[in-house]
Amino acid sequence: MSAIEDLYREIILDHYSSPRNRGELPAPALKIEGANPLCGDELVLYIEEKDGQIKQVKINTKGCSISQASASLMTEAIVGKKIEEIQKIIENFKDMMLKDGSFTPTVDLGDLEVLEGVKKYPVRIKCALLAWNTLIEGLKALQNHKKPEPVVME
Amino acid sequence: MSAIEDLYREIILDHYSSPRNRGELPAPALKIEGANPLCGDELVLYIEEKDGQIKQVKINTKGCSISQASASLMTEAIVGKKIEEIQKIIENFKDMMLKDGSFTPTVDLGDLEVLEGVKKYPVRIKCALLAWNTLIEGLKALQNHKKPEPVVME
Amino acid sequence: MLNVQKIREDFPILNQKIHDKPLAYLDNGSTSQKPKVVIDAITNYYNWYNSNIHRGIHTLSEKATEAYENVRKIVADFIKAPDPEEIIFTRNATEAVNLVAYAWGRKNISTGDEILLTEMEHHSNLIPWQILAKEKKAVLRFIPITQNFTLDLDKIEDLITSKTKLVAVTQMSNVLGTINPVKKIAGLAHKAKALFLIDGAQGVPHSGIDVANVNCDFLAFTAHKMLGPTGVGVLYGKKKLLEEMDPFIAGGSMILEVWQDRATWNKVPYKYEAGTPNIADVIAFGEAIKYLQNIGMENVRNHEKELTAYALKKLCETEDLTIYGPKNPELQGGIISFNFSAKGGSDSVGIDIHPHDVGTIVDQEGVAIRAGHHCCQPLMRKLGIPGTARASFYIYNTKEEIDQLTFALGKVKEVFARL
Amino acid sequence: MLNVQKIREDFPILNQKIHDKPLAYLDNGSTSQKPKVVIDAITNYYNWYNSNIHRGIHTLSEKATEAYENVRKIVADFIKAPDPEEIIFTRNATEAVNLVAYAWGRKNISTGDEILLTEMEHHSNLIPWQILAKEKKAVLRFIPITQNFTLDLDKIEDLITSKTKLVAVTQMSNVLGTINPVKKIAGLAHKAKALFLIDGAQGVPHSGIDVANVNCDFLAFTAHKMLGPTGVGVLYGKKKLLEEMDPFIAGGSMILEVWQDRATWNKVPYKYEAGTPNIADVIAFGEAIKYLQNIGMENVRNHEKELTAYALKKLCETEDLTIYGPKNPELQGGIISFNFSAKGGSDSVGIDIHPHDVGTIVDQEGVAIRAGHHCCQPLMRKLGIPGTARASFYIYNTKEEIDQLTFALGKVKEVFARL
Ligand SMILES: Cc1ncc(COP(=O)(O)O)c(C=O)c1O
Ligand SMILES: Cc1ncc(COP(=O)(O)O)c(C=O)c1O
Repeated sequence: MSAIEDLYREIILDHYSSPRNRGELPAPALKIEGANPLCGDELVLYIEEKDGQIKQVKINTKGCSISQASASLMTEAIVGKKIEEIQKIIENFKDMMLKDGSFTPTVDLGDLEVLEGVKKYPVRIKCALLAWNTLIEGLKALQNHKKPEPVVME
Repeated sequence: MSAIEDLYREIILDHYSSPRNRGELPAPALKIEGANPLCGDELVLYIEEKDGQIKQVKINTKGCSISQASASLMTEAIVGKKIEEIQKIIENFKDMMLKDGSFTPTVDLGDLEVLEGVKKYPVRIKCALLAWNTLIEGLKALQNHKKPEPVVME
Repeated sequence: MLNVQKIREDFPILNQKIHDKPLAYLDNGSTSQKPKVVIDAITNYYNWYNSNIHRGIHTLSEKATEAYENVRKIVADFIKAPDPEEIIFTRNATEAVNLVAYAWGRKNISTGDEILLTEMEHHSNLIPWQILAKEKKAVLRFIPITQNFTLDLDKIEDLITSKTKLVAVTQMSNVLGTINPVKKIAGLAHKAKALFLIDGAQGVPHSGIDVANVNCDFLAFTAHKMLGPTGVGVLYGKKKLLEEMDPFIAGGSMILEVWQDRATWNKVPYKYEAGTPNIADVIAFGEAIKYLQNIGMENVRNHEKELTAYALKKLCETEDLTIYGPKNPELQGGIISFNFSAKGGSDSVGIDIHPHDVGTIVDQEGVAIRAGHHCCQPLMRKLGIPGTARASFYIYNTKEEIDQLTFALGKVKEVFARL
Repeated sequence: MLNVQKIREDFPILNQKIHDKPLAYLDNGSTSQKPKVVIDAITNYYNWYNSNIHRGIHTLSEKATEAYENVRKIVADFIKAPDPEEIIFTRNATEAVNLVAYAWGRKNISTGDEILLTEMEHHSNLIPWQILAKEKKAVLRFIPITQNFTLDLDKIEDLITSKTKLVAVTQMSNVLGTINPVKKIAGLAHKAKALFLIDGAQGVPHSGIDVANVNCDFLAFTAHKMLGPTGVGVLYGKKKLLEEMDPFIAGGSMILEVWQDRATWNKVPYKYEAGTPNIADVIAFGEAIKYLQNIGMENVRNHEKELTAYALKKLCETEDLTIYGPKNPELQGGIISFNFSAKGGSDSVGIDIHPHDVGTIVDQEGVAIRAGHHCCQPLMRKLGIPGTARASFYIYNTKEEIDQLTFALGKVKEVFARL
C-alpha cells in the first residue's frame, strides 16, 4: 500500500462521501461548535445523553476528507456508549494520533484505527482531531451542566 | 608617516590643545549652535560681520580632537575675510572632505589642508564638518537677516 | 528568454527529491528560493565583517555600515525611488504596512474618515487597517471584484470620496494572480486628496515597479518572495510623508538627543529603524536584487507569462477543475488558484475535493503547492469556498514542472475515484 | 575553564588582520561573532528546506515549520520558561520592549501611573516608555546609581509606590557592566503589584537567566549578541499576560477568523508574530543557544570574570585612565567603559582624549572597541561625559587580546603626547 493509500483508506473515503449520523438534534440535546479556522474546517456536534449514556449523536461538518471522515467515524464509535467508555476511546484515540512510536490500544478502536495513517502527515493531524476536541468539550459541558463554548483549534 | 600620524598631524593636536578664537561675542554678533548628537560634539559659533566682511569670530567647542581642531582652524581661515571669499573656502573645504579621488583646491586652503587626512576615516568626516556646516547656516542667516536655527548633524 | 537550466544551477535546493520524486517547487507565492549569491553574501558577511553598524568606529563596523547602507541605494534604484533615504528596512511586508498604520495612521485618521481597500487584500493589508479603523472610528470600504476576478474599476469612482484618506491596494493578488492597475488607482486616489499605498509583496518580485511613475505614496514589499532572505521587508515612502510621521518602534539608533523624559528623532530613514537591524540579511537582499536586475524584470515577467499560459491551458484541459482568476496571462502574474472536483464527493463545502487533500496528495508526487485561504479569508468567503489549491511560479520553474503538477492532479483524481 | 583556542577555531572571522595587525574583537557588547554551526544552519536551511511555515502542507514547509517551532522549545529551555508558547520571536530586543509598550502598555497604563526605570537604561528600554508615558500622561521615574556605579537599592523602596505599574530594568548595564539584582527588584515590584520587565540584551548572553526563579513578567533579549544571527529578538512573557494583551503588529498568521470589518486572534505566541517571520535566522539562533549550552553558561561567566579581572588590573595600571563601573568582576559582566586622559589636552569636555579619538587609534592596532554614548545618553549626562571607550568580552577573547588593547592605548598616549 502506498503512503497515500494508507492515508486515504477506502473506509475514510467512504465516510467522507457518505458521512454517518449527519444532521441535527433538537434541544435539549447538547449543541457545540468546533472550528479549525486556519484550515476552514467547521462542524456542529449534537449529543443527546441520558443516565451517563450517549443516546444519539448528530454532526454537520465542512472540511477536508480527513476531518469529515474522522467526525463520521467518531459518531459511530460513541453512539449508544456510556460516557466512561467514551472517555477511554477518546484517550486511546488521542494517544494513537499524538504519541510517538508504535501504539497498542487498551480498548477496541474498531474502524477508528484507519486514522492512524494520518500520523505520517503532521499538518493533517489537527484535521483528524477537530471532532474529538469538540466532543471532549461537549462532554465536559454535560458534566458541568454548562452551556459549552465553541472549540477553536489553531 | 603612519596613517594615524597623518590623521593626527601636529597641527591638529596643536589646535586641539590650544584652540584659537575661543570664546563668545556680545550681541549684535550672530550666534549659532551646532551639534553632532550621535558623537556628542557641540559648539557655539559667534560671527561679527560688517559690510560683507567677517570682522571677528569666536567659537566654543566640545568634542573630539578632529571636530575641535577643525573648528579652530576654520576660525583662523575666515576671520577678516570677505563673505564671498569665505564661500569659496567652504566650497573647497567640503570638496576636499567629501569628493572621491585626488583633490586640487581652487583657493589656498592653507593649514586647512591637514584635515584631508580625515578622509581615510569615513566615520570621522562629520567630526571635521560640524563647524563648517554651522558656519554655512550662520552665513545664510546673516544674508537673510534671520535668527539662525541650530544645526544638527546626524 | 531566460536560460532556466542555467538559473536552476544557482538554486541548489531545487535539485532534490521529495518522496523519491524530483521536487517541483510551485509555492513561490509563499516564498521564493534563494540563489547561491544570496546565501554566500550571508556567509561572507559573518565570516569577514560581521559587526554592528552606525555605532562603531572600527574597521569591521565601517565595512558593515557601508554594505548595509549601499543596499538602500540598490533598492531605491530597483523601484526607481528618487532618494535612498526613502527606503526603510522592516522585517517583512506586514511590518511595513503596520508602520504606516501606526506612524501615519494614528496621526492622520480620525472619526468618520474612510480607508479604501479591495476585496482581494491579503490579511496583512487588511487587519492593520481594521485595528486602526476601530481605534479611530474610521470606516473601511472595499473595491469589489468582477465575475472576471479583476477589480471593478467602475465602482472605484463612487467609493473614493472626500472622506477617503487612504487607498491601499495590492499590486498583484496572491490568490487570483490578478494584476491591478495601480497607476490608474493612484491617480483617482490623488484626485480625491487621498494617499495611495501599494502592497507590492507579490507584484514587486514578479514585475518590479516604478514608484516615481506610478506615483504611490507608500509601497510595502518583502525580500523573501524575491530571492532574498527571510527577515527583511521594505517600506518605501515619500520623503515628506516620512518626515512628518511619528516614529513607530523606538529605541537605539532612531534618536538624536535623549534626556530622561524626552528625546528628539534621527532623520529619515533611521527614525524608523530602531535597534540593531537585520544587517546580514539586508546585505544579502542587495545581492538578490542585483541577481534579478541581471536577469531583467521584463524577462522575469515574460518567462512567467509563458509558464502561466502553459499552465492555464493544461489546467483548463483537466476535468472538473475550477480556476479562480482572470485566466489571461496578460492580466495575471504567475499565480493560479484552483479547486478540484470529483464525482461522489461531499458537496457540503461547495467543492468536491478539499484543497488540503489536493496539497497532501500532490506533495507525494514531489509537487509543492499551497492549499488554504492564503491569508485572504474575506475573499474566500466572497467566493464561497474554504480555500484553494495554488500553484505559483518563478524564474526557475519549467513547463516540465507544470506537467508534473498536472500528472499529480491526476493522482488526486485516482485516489478520490475510489469513492 | 574554556578551551578558548578550540572555540576560536569555530569563529573564522577572528582569524584575520586589520591594518596588518591581528584582529582583537572587543566589541561584543555591540554584537557578538557567530560560530560556524550558526552560519551553517542558515546555509543548510536555504540549501535544503527553505519554505514558508505554518501555511504549507508540502514536505519542505513541514520541515521548516518543525525546525522553527523547535527553537521555541530550545529558547524556553535556555531561559527556563515554563512553556515554549511564552516565547515570541521579534526582530531584536528593541522590538520586544516596544511590543510590551504597545500591546501591554496602551491597555494598562493611564494618567498618573508610574513606570520605574533606572539611570543606566539603554535607549531601547527608555524611549518606548517615554512615548507611552507622553501618550498616557504617565510618569517615568528612575532608580539612581551610586558612586560605585551600582543601583541605589535603598532608593528603590521609596520609588516603587502604589502608582507604579511597571518596573523595567536592565539585567546588565551595557556601559558600566553592572549586573543588577533583578530577582530582588522583581520581589519589590511584585509587592507593589507592579509588573517587572527585564532588558536581558546584555545579561542573557553572558550569564543566562532563569525566568521562573527570577519571576519576571517580561524578558527582552536579542540573538545577535549571543552568537546568533542579526534579525532575531525574543520576548518572553508570562502566558496569562500575553493572552490578555492586544496584538501589536497585525497581518497574516496572527489571526483565526477574518471578516472585512473584524478579526479574531490566533493563540499566543502566533498572535504576536504577524507575517512571514525570520525563519532562517530563528533556526540558526537555535544552534547558537545549543552552542552556548554545550559550553555551559557558568563557564561562559567564569571565563569572562577572569578576563574582566585581568583587564581591570591592566587598565588600572594604565596612567590617567578613568573606569566607569564597579571595578569588581563579581559585580560586573565582561564590559569595561573608560576614558583616557593625557597631559595638555583640552578639558572642555571633562575628559582629555575623546573616546572617538581612542577608538580610531586603537583600530589602527587591530583592536575593535566601541566609543560613544552607547545608546545611554542620560547616563552620559549624569556622568558628565560625552561618551566612553568600551571594551567588551566574550567566550573567544583572550588575555593576549587585552594586552593588545593596553598596548594600543599606549599608542593613543604616544599620539597625544606630541601635544
Ligand atoms: C542593554 C541593552 N538593551 C537593549 C539593546 C538593544 O538591542 P537590539 O539592538 O538588538 O535591539 C542593547 C544593545 O544594543 C543593549 O545593550
Ligand atoms: C499580497 C501579499 N501581501 C502581503 C504579504 C505578506 O508578506 P510577509 O509575510 O512577508 O509580511 C503577502 C505574503 O504572504 C502577500 O502575498
